[in-house]
Amino acid sequence: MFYREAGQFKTSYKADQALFPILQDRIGIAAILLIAFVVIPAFANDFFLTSIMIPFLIFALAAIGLNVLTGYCGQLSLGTGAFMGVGAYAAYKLTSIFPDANVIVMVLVSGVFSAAIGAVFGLPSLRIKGLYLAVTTLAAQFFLEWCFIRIPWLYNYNSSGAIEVPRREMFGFIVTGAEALPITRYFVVLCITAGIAYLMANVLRGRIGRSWMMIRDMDIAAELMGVRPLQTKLMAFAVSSYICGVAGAMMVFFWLNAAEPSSYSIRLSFQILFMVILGGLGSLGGAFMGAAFIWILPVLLKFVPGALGIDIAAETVEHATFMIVGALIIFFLIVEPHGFARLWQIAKQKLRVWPFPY
Amino acid sequence: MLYDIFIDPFVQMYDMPDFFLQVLWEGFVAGILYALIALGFVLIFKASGVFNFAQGIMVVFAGLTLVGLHENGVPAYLALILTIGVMAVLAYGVERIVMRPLVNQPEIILLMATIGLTYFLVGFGEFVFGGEPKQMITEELGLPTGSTAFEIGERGLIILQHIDIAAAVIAVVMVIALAIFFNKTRIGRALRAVADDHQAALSVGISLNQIWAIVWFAAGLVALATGIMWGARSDVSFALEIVAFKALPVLILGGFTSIPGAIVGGLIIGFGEKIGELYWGGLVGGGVESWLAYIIALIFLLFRPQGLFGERIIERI
Amino acid sequence: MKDFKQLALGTAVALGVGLTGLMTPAAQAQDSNYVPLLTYRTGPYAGSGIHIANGMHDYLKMLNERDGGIGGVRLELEECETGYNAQKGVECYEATKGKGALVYNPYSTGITLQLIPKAGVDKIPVLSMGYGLSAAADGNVFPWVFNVPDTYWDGASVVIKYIGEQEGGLENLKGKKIGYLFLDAGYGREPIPLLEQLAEKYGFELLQYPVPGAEMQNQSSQWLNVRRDRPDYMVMWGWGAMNPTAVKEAVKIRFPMDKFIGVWWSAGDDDAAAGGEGAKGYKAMNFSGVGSDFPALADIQKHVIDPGLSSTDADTIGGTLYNRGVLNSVIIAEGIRTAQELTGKKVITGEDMRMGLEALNLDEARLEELGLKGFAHPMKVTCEDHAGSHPVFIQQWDGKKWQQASNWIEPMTDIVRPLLEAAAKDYAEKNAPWPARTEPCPN
Amino acid sequence: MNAFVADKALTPAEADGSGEPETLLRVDNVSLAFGGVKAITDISFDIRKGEIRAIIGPNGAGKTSMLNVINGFYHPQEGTITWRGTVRRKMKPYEAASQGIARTFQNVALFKGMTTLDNIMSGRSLKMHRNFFWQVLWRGPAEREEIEHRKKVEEIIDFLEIQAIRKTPVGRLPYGLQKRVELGRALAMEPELLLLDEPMAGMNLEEKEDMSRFIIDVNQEFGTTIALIEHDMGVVMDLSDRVVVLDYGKKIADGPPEEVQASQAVIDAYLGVSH
Repeated sequence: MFYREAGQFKTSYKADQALFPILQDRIGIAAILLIAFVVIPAFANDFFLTSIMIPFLIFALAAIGLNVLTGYCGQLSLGTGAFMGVGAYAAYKLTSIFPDANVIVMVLVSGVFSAAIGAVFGLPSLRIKGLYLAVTTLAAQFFLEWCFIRIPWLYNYNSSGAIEVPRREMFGFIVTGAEALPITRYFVVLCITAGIAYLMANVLRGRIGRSWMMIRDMDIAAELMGVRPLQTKLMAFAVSSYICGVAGAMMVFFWLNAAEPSSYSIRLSFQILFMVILGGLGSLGGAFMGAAFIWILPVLLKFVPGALGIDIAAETVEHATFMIVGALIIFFLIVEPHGFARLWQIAKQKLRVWPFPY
Repeated sequence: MLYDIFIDPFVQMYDMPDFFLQVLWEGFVAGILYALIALGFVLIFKASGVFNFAQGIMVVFAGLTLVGLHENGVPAYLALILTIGVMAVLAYGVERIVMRPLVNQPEIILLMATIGLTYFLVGFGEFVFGGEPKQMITEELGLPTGSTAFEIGERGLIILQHIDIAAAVIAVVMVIALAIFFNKTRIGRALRAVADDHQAALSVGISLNQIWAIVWFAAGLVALATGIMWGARSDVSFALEIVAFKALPVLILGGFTSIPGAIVGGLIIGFGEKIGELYWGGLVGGGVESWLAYIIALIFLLFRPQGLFGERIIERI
Repeated sequence: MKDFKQLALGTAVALGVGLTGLMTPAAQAQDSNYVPLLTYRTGPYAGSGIHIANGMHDYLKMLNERDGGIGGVRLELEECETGYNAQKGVECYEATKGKGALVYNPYSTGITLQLIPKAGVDKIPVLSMGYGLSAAADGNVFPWVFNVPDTYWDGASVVIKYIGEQEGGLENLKGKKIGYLFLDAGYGREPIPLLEQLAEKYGFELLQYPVPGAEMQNQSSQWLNVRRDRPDYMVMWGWGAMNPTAVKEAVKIRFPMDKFIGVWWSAGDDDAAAGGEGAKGYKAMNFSGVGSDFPALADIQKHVIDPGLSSTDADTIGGTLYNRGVLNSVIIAEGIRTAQELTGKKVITGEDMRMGLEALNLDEARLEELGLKGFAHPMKVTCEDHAGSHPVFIQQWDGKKWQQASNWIEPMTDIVRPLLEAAAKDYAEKNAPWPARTEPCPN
Repeated sequence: MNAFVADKALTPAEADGSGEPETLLRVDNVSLAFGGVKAITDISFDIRKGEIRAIIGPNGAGKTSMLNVINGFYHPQEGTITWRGTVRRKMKPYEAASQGIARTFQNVALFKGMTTLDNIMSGRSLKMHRNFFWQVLWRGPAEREEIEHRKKVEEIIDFLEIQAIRKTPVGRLPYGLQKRVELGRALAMEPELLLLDEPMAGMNLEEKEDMSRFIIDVNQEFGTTIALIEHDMGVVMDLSDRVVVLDYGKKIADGPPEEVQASQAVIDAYLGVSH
């Protein structure tokens, strides 16, 4: 009823291959962009921007990165946290080596370093598959984490052992450092995330995206169709790590302001993996939905009782959060193993036939 | 530099044989503990194809329950029995609430579900027993606590902790008990049948649900034993969960479905890690233990993707 | 299954609704002083964090119950759980700063580092008592950060000085081997430059034993190394589950416990108790009182614990970390009191609080007034020196509880101070343009 | 339709109708073993350009292994394979694909998570060349290339009469249609040699007729050489020009259908005379 593609005819392959071929989807995406670019900046307070929107967008980007690798190319990785760390440390080094360069360019360039590292740790994927590969990516996770601590050059020999973000300006706005306004940082993060998401949507609907999915769905058949497995997998590792690296760099530059190696620990890897799985493997929209769920739900659980005047001890809330998040993860996996993306499709289906059940 | 890498470590081993033996012993004990955690993984993977990430937290949870009950005035042995009961309830609950609805899902979904279970157990365990680390009730359980020192020659000294010896003995007993269980009992045979082929097992009237509940319970028992041993070495706290990751490289070496593989893999990782850290770790500033095991496993995999005891994989289409 | 799906969709919708609710936080009442407490009672460091959190909470709560707050204004306390996690720390900060927070005590080096640059912007001081960034002691560079009574470099110099005393003079350290066991993170690495400098100066050999965070409970390699290297003394910079494990391992290899000295964060009662009988003799630095024999602690018992206003386990009162938390709250309370005196206001702001902390002068008489005679060394903050390099004592575990084992030992200020200033300068340069101090000095 | 009947001009030998047609692929004395188990023993045969060659034999005869050897998935321990007159070195499956060998699989090996359209588009992978940079931008060259190949894919979709399921994920299709999509995917590669592994297994009579028609059309209209494995003897005898019969990894007969049908060895193999 509300969501109907009947009557929308495509007259060219070009129109048929558009990202959002259906009118309602185009309206929907326009509405989301309007909310993101206009409504939220106009009405949100600092807490909403810094503690909800900025991390949500950064995590969504990281989830897109991991989704490229796991959701589209079928290579399970538990090293996301470390690849994000590579991006963060690379961006930090770049900004201190080139203090006058544009910080956003540096953040985008930093991804190149994590792409290279990611490709190196992707090499075993030619011989190792599935859960075995997942365990070998743990090698990347723990080894890189160790490097972040042990190579003082990476953190400019700071006595604190952490990386701290200096103040940088762009077009007269302070974009990084403590003085940067949440709204400025929000716009930077939003533009980068939305931009990369759009570019990835392009890659995923073309030849390269298809070759990743071929490897995922049936690697042997893909090879017999002329897809070079190593090249294709390494490219997925590199692209995925690039995106994760940019997300990691944004995490420290536009959100946390300072980071220790433990900020990029195995827990972060799991966090991102959850977002990808719950959002839906192989779905860009799912990455956003998964990030929203995994990041925002605990924040809500933590602060909403207080805001409503319900007095619960802080640690009880934390314990309850763990239990609820854990239980909901299992619940959603049982209900719909294909994640929120599939739930969304079901919802669309319902809207299409409404008010009839079928 | 080359000398430091290729010669000096061996010179050291030769110069201080007592110390080398001590290193081997520590490696052995660590290996046994890794193997015990890996054993829990293997049991569940064999029977249900689930890669149970929650095994680490089950170790903590079991230890915490035991100590927590004791702190609340339950006598040690009764607490032990009650904890076994709790693990049985947990196994039944997991089978009923998590495994059964998720049957036939891809392995990554099952993996995620066990991580979800991990979150839940972390919250639940802390909620019930509090987050502060607890001391294992080693003595109350009648486990030995002292140590024996062997003095060799002038300066030679080897110290063996009694608890470590007990850990080794208990591990061996558990493995033997499991072997007997698998080979001699009806349920054990059913379990092996399930491991071979779910469909075929179903068709000859084996209840998968029952088998799953049993393996989760068995894994829970292994977790309890691990929790007691590791708790006695440091203490029972949620930081232990991370140590449990070490079981993963062990599994890679031993294969996901092989019980002897878990033991041998555990020992290789245990020895490799200690020897690597003590004789070569210093070259890069030490603390390499956090990743050495994974790198060993990774290199190993590149040469033998099927694991130590796995059969050569023939790809078919 | 279909119902499940509807339920799932419903959950998603509810999530969205709740989200919009968060966009408008409740306004804060203006008749109280708001003190957020960033604590952690969960996660791998909960073992240490719980006692600190209890101590901090109970003392401030006691002031509310006994005196009706400070200067007649009640304190509004809010705990926010960080789990020692940097992400959650920032979240707690953002959630509470808008409510008129007076001061932050992050109890995590990682969170402290994140807050340091924000403090000056949001005009809320950071009080990292005996942790955090050592360089922050330079008040001219870091007007908004306070790390009384000591920095880690002070602590490291005290340890060496103490070891020198044991050996009959610092000159006797020549040729000795001192092992340094530390959590392999910024926290544990910070003292290394100072220790290296002292090693060079006094001719002892410094052996380093890093413990990776993930391996806190798996230290047998480190201690095997210790056995091989046979250091004369061991110094430890540990936290959370690392401490009890280290003590146990030391007992295991039969290291002489009276030559094993922990930093003040390795001084918990549980840490030492884990080693059982064998841990007898283990030493640690401390700057807060030992035991519960202080009138203020009795007041806590009377006004907070007995009426059931706290989750503190009564027999942990007087434990080292509990007392540490109490001392932290004493400094907060005195900061507020001083700020009230300086400004004449009752309800103060973060900026007033900064003045109050900078003018803090906790002398002998004041401590006695507070019912805390001998609980801490008198401490004074100046505009230049936000740590103060106050004396520290060594305590020793007698198998049951801690006993004071030395007099107050002055840090080697002459060595530490230049290092601090250089580090502060370095920080400001690396984070250029770092704002120059414009805040007035209340002294 | 002529869009993908490219360079299929008849060879001179075929054109003047004299002599033997060109040999596309030759298998000489090939043996393959897994561990101790011999899957193929000393087999030789050839595939001529433009013919339909059938490989038959009882279960476990080594037919699929033979196809796997031909497209480089298994490497024989002994023997050589000659492709268009050159002896082939040990190579990877994707190299076989780029030389023009396409195949379908015994158990449908479609990309389950992708739609019919994407599956067939995946057959065009080797023909598409826009690199990552253009792909990211999409507008311009990458989009043009995509549309150009989409047209060819749509031609295949028309040919196979599967327009209605264009946007359906293949996992949801019935078995018969999946087989058809798989054929479409192989055709999209515009192969020289098409290997079909039991294209009609599990089909009903009607579906088999459709599939037979497609195979003949492919062979005749596009001139594609086809080697197929099939159990349905009726189909094999009708379709194929020549038949090679395997049993226990050995070749027991080779020749035109009638000849093979009459061979005593073949009859024994199928009726199960003990060895």
